[in-house]
Amino acid sequence: MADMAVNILDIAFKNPVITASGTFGFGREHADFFDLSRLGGISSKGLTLHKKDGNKGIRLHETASGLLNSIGLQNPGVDAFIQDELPFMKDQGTVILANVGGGTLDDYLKAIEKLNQTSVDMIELNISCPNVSSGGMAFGIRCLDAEKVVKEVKAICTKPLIVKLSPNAENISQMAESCVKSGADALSLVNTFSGMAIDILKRKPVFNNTIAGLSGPCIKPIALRMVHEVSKAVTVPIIGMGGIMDYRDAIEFIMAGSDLIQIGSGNFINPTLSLDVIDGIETFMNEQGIKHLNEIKGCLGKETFFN
Amino acid sequence: MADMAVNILDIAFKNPVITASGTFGFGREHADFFDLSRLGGISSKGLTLHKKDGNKGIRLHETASGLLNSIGLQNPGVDAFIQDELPFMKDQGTVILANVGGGTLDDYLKAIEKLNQTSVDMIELNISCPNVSSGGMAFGIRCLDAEKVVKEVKAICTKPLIVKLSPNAENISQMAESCVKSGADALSLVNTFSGMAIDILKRKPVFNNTIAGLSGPCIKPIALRMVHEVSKAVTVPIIGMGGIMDYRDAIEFIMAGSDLIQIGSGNFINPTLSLDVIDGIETFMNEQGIKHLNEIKGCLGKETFFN
Amino acid sequence: MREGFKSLKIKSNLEVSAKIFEIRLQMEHKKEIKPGQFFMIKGWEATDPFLPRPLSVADVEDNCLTFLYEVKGQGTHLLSKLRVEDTLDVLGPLGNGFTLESGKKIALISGGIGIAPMFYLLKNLDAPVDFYAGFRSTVYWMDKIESRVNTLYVSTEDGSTGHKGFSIDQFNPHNYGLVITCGPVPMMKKVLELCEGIVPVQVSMESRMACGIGACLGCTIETANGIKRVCKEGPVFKGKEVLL
Amino acid sequence: MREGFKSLKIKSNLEVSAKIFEIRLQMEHKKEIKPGQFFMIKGWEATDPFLPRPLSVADVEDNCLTFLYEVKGQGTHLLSKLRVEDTLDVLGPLGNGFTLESGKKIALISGGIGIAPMFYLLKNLDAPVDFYAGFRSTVYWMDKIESRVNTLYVSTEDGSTGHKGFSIDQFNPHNYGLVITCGPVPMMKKVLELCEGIVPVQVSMESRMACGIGACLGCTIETANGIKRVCKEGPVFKGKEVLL
Ligand SMILES: Cc1cc2nc3c(=O)[nH]c(=O)nc-3n(C[C@H](O)[C@H](O)[C@H](O)COP(=O)(O)OP(=O)(O)OC[C@H]3O[C@@H](n4cnc5c(N)ncnc54)[C@H](O)[C@@H]3O)c2cc1C
Ligand SMILES: Cc1cc2nc3c(=O)[nH]c(=O)nc-3n(C[C@H](O)[C@H](O)[C@H](O)COP(=O)(O)OP(=O)(O)OC[C@H]3O[C@@H](n4cnc5c(N)ncnc54)[C@H](O)[C@@H]3O)c2cc1C
Ligand SMILES: Cc1cc2nc3c(=O)[nH]c(=O)nc-3n(C[C@H](O)[C@H](O)[C@H](O)COP(=O)(O)O)c2cc1C
Ligand SMILES: Cc1cc2nc3c(=O)[nH]c(=O)nc-3n(C[C@H](O)[C@H](O)[C@H](O)COP(=O)(O)O)c2cc1C
Ligand code: FES
Ligand code: FES
Repeated sequence: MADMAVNILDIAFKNPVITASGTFGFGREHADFFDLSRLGGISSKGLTLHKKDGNKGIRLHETASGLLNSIGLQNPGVDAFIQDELPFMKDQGTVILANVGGGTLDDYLKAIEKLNQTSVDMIELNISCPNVSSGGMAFGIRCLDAEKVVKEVKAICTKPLIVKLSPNAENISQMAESCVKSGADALSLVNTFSGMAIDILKRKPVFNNTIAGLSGPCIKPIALRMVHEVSKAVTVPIIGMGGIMDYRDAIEFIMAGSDLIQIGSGNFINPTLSLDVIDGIETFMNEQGIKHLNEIKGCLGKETFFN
Repeated sequence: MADMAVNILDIAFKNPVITASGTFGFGREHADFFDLSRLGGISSKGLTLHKKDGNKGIRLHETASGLLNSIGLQNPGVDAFIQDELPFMKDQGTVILANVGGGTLDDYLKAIEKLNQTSVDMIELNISCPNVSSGGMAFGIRCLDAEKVVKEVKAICTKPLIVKLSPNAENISQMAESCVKSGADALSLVNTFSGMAIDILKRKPVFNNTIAGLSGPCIKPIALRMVHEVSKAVTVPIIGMGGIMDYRDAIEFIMAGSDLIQIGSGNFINPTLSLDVIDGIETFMNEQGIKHLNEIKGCLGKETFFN
Repeated sequence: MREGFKSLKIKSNLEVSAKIFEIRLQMEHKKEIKPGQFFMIKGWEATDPFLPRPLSVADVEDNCLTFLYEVKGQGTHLLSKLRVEDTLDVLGPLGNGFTLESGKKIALISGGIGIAPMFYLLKNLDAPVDFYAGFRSTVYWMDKIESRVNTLYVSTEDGSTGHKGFSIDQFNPHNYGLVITCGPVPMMKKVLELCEGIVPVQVSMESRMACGIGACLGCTIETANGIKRVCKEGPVFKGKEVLL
Repeated sequence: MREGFKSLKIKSNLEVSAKIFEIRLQMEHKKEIKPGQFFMIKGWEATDPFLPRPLSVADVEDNCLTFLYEVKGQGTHLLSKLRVEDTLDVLGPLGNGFTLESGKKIALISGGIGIAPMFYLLKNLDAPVDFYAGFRSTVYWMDKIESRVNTLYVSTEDGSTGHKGFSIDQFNPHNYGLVITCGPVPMMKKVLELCEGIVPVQVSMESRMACGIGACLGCTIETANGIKRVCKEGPVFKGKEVLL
């Protein structure tokens, strides 16, 4: 019988399937549809030190096999999260990742300090947020910016620290190496790709910010390549994601080197998609005689790249 | 009445629609389906100094709203092109771009020297090919690599020189600036994104090279964003592409700052797609009272970016 | 636990007016559905179109669920091509629905396809109702509505049926104890202006949606009481709350 | 000029065996179609699935074009859901087709859905033919074929019909002047080995395709005479040319 359990950083996941930040709220809505204890884990909506209202104007735009979003990190702030949402989440019987977004480095640090005091299992640090001191460019684009924020966060973070990489990074494997060197205990990738859309009748960008984040199956081939590259560059655990819509996609990410996977936009297409993926992985393992996922994790062997 | 004509670098295009390199051969196959003189231009299959057989194994893999390809620049070589294909192409009554791929810098230069002597209208320099001296990484990833090849090519190229950018560049607007600084007369973008796919039953990458190039509507939101960014960074003419499937997509690329557009994978879905796009642009211009495309080119105004 | 997406058999899918379709689905068992609630629907299997589409409940009769929809883009186009024997995936009912009040005289004001939730609402109202229905040109579902209301005011922009102009031209807010409206934003805005300080209004709002259940924060609108999710706190809002 | 994609009306789309469908289309006018040629078909409107799919011509009768296909993945699954009244977009005929020779005694050897091009071929052959048809379990189209051949050799892997084993078990290359084969690569490889130096063979090859017209170079195979496009120089190749 297949055993789907995965242990990383001394944390036990029932199975490799985590619901991705920003696509699953704090679990309350999906809890109406299924028993969340079936999940490997849940990553919270991205949290900031202070409450954020998010972006104005259109926030969603469908593209071919994908979705552009410009939510703008709407969230109740870390204090309200700890008080109102975390107790509910911790009751669900699954691993809880607190996904932390930021504005300034200082905001990141203050948010982490508050989360240190809680029962959150892990921190997932989202470095795709704009770095005000770097001209609005995200911390996650250039290695030097990322190193600085990861180092400082790591210095004070008492929880296992996952750094979530942006696919917009100049060089994804160097970025991965920089983050690990700076103290990341694990990496998750990918966040959304910068994309845009234009309303040709209005002759204006669809989004107030012009740029929005692309997710969904459209990005899967690129995300998978990045996970594979990163898995060759570092030895820390990897949480792979980007367009996972079924168990086959999940297995591809595991074979490309992921210890765990996350499901994002797929939750919108079907609120119980993560269950289908879990069941599908189990069936696949049984059919293929795979006892533990580490038998297939990163099983592609040493490959060279043609960039 | 709408006038779709576009003039760049003293070359007159009937309309802004060019068929993209590698998706239209040398025009012979599509000439069976429509009169190629209707096109704004044709970009040839990527040419190398010497004949290339291309890659072995699987060359195509369908993804959600897209296509991974690993053709490997199969082409008859520049001499055979000049002798066997160019006369036919020049007879079609449209602008002919010779797309040049390379292996080494020296191969690029020798190929360009041969094309200088011909009736080819423009050179489109594909810098996404692996740069042997840079460890197999493409010339189009790092600005310094690109500068070197563009400078040397420009020094000997007697035709208008379009440099075709790779979306895998570390920083697309810096790459654009570097290429223009080094002598590019125009830029075209995007080439395919590095992506991959895994055969989960075989536990192997689908492609012998592991990595393949992703094209099609799936990449459109990212390609459009890159074209927009580049159009803000440089003042040379821009040829935009990436997932254009209808006139609406084409208009988006023009509004994002493209002078001309190219249609790639769309040619596979329908051999006469480029005609539909041309007709659609004309109808749109008439309906919207647009007399010349420069009324809408780059019409989004000054936007700031949220990376 | 609530049900996730369910595949329902299509009983009929008919064009009742140009680009306006009525689709009837066979539910497996009775569901409690409030007027003004909606379903997320998906009539395709692959990932383009990617997202499900929200449609308001137009009628429920025994185990038959009816939607009334206008073909706008690719999603509704694909929906319009489905036929008897095909199935449609639906998730719901979702959202809050209208707050039904009895006793008061009620005006329902719709514009175009905003009529979709009104018939099922009407069937559940225990009060005298006047109905103001505006259309661009051709009218639909008037026969179903006429027998259930006090007075039916029909208007078309081109004057082809009823009053030439807008549905609100004939509407006097002082005659009612409650006004419920659904339709284009400019129309609903006008209704709110007319009713301000005179009579309470309920408006059914639209917004682009991804999840439909409150998880993505993509469908939010700004209201007088802060940011609200149309799919969860709405789609029905109090008139004095919304900022149009 | 050749026609681009054409929308053809579906006359029928029936499951003739488990996962094997026969679809019949109404052409507007007669086309010259050679046995062994194929069409690119598209039975969906959006961009997922992205590429059209190649299907061999299984029959042409008056203005009716027939394909026989096996449901493998999403494309053929979507195809199987189309019904009378729906349309299918087709591009073709494409490729070279079989080289018909008269006089010689011919063996046709198919495995599984490789039978697709064989019936139309048979109708166009002016020679005595023996047919070797192999299936995994259930057999199909045998009734259509039986009356047109000298001898029909049916085999199934599970022995449920005819010989238990493979179609080539009963085949003797010395009896024929030409052999034509279509089916799984291991089978065709075996045919080529058996026929080597004895009788010429024509094989119908498969490859993943994007354009279907020779422009993308995605469908190439290596042959004794260099790299060839299956869609343009093929799908039919001389046995001594292919390297299986
Ligand atoms: C709660 C709710 C209930 C609705 N009930 C009905 C109904 O009963 N009948 C009906 O015909 N329509 C209803 N709509 C609107 C319907 O959801 C959209 O018309 C539909 O999603 C368009 O899909 P499409 O693929 O055909 O068009 P698309 O190609 O997606 O879009 C066509 C146009 O519609 C806009 N659009 C896309 N999604 C939405 C959206 N969710 N809301 C508003 N505009 C959108 C796009 O910007 C574009 O301009 C409702 C919307 C909501 C939010
Ligand atoms: C010239 C030619 C003629 C053909 N004629 C017929 C026919 O008459 N009847 C019939 O049933 N099938 C025929 N095929 C095969 C048919 O095209 C594929 O089975 C079909 O494209 C699969 O599409 P799908 O979306 O259902 O499966 P997918 O999900 O695309 O793929 C399912 C499996 O098939 C493989 N595959 C995908 N495309 C091809 C391809 N082009 N060739 C081979 N394998 C592929 C995939 O790798 C995957 O393993 C023909 C193929 C060619 C090249
Ligand atoms: C609507 C939406 C909101 C998101 N919000 C966050 C967020 O707050 N923090 C974060 O790290 N990632 C966020 N993401 C990114 C996802 O967690 C995930 O990395 C991305 O969507 C790719 O996975 P997918 O293709 O499965 O959706 C968001 C994605 C979407 C679609
Ligand atoms: C099969 C295939 C072959 C290609 N070959 C080349 C090539 O030889 N040279 C080149 O510069 N680009 C090549 N491209 C890239 C296209 O020209 C184009 O940049 C890319 O496909 C993005 O556009 P699209 O999304 O419209 O296809 C190829 C693309 C495909 C799909
Ligand atoms: S649609 Fe996701 S929160 Fe409303
Ligand atoms: S499928 Fe494009 S060359 Fe054959």
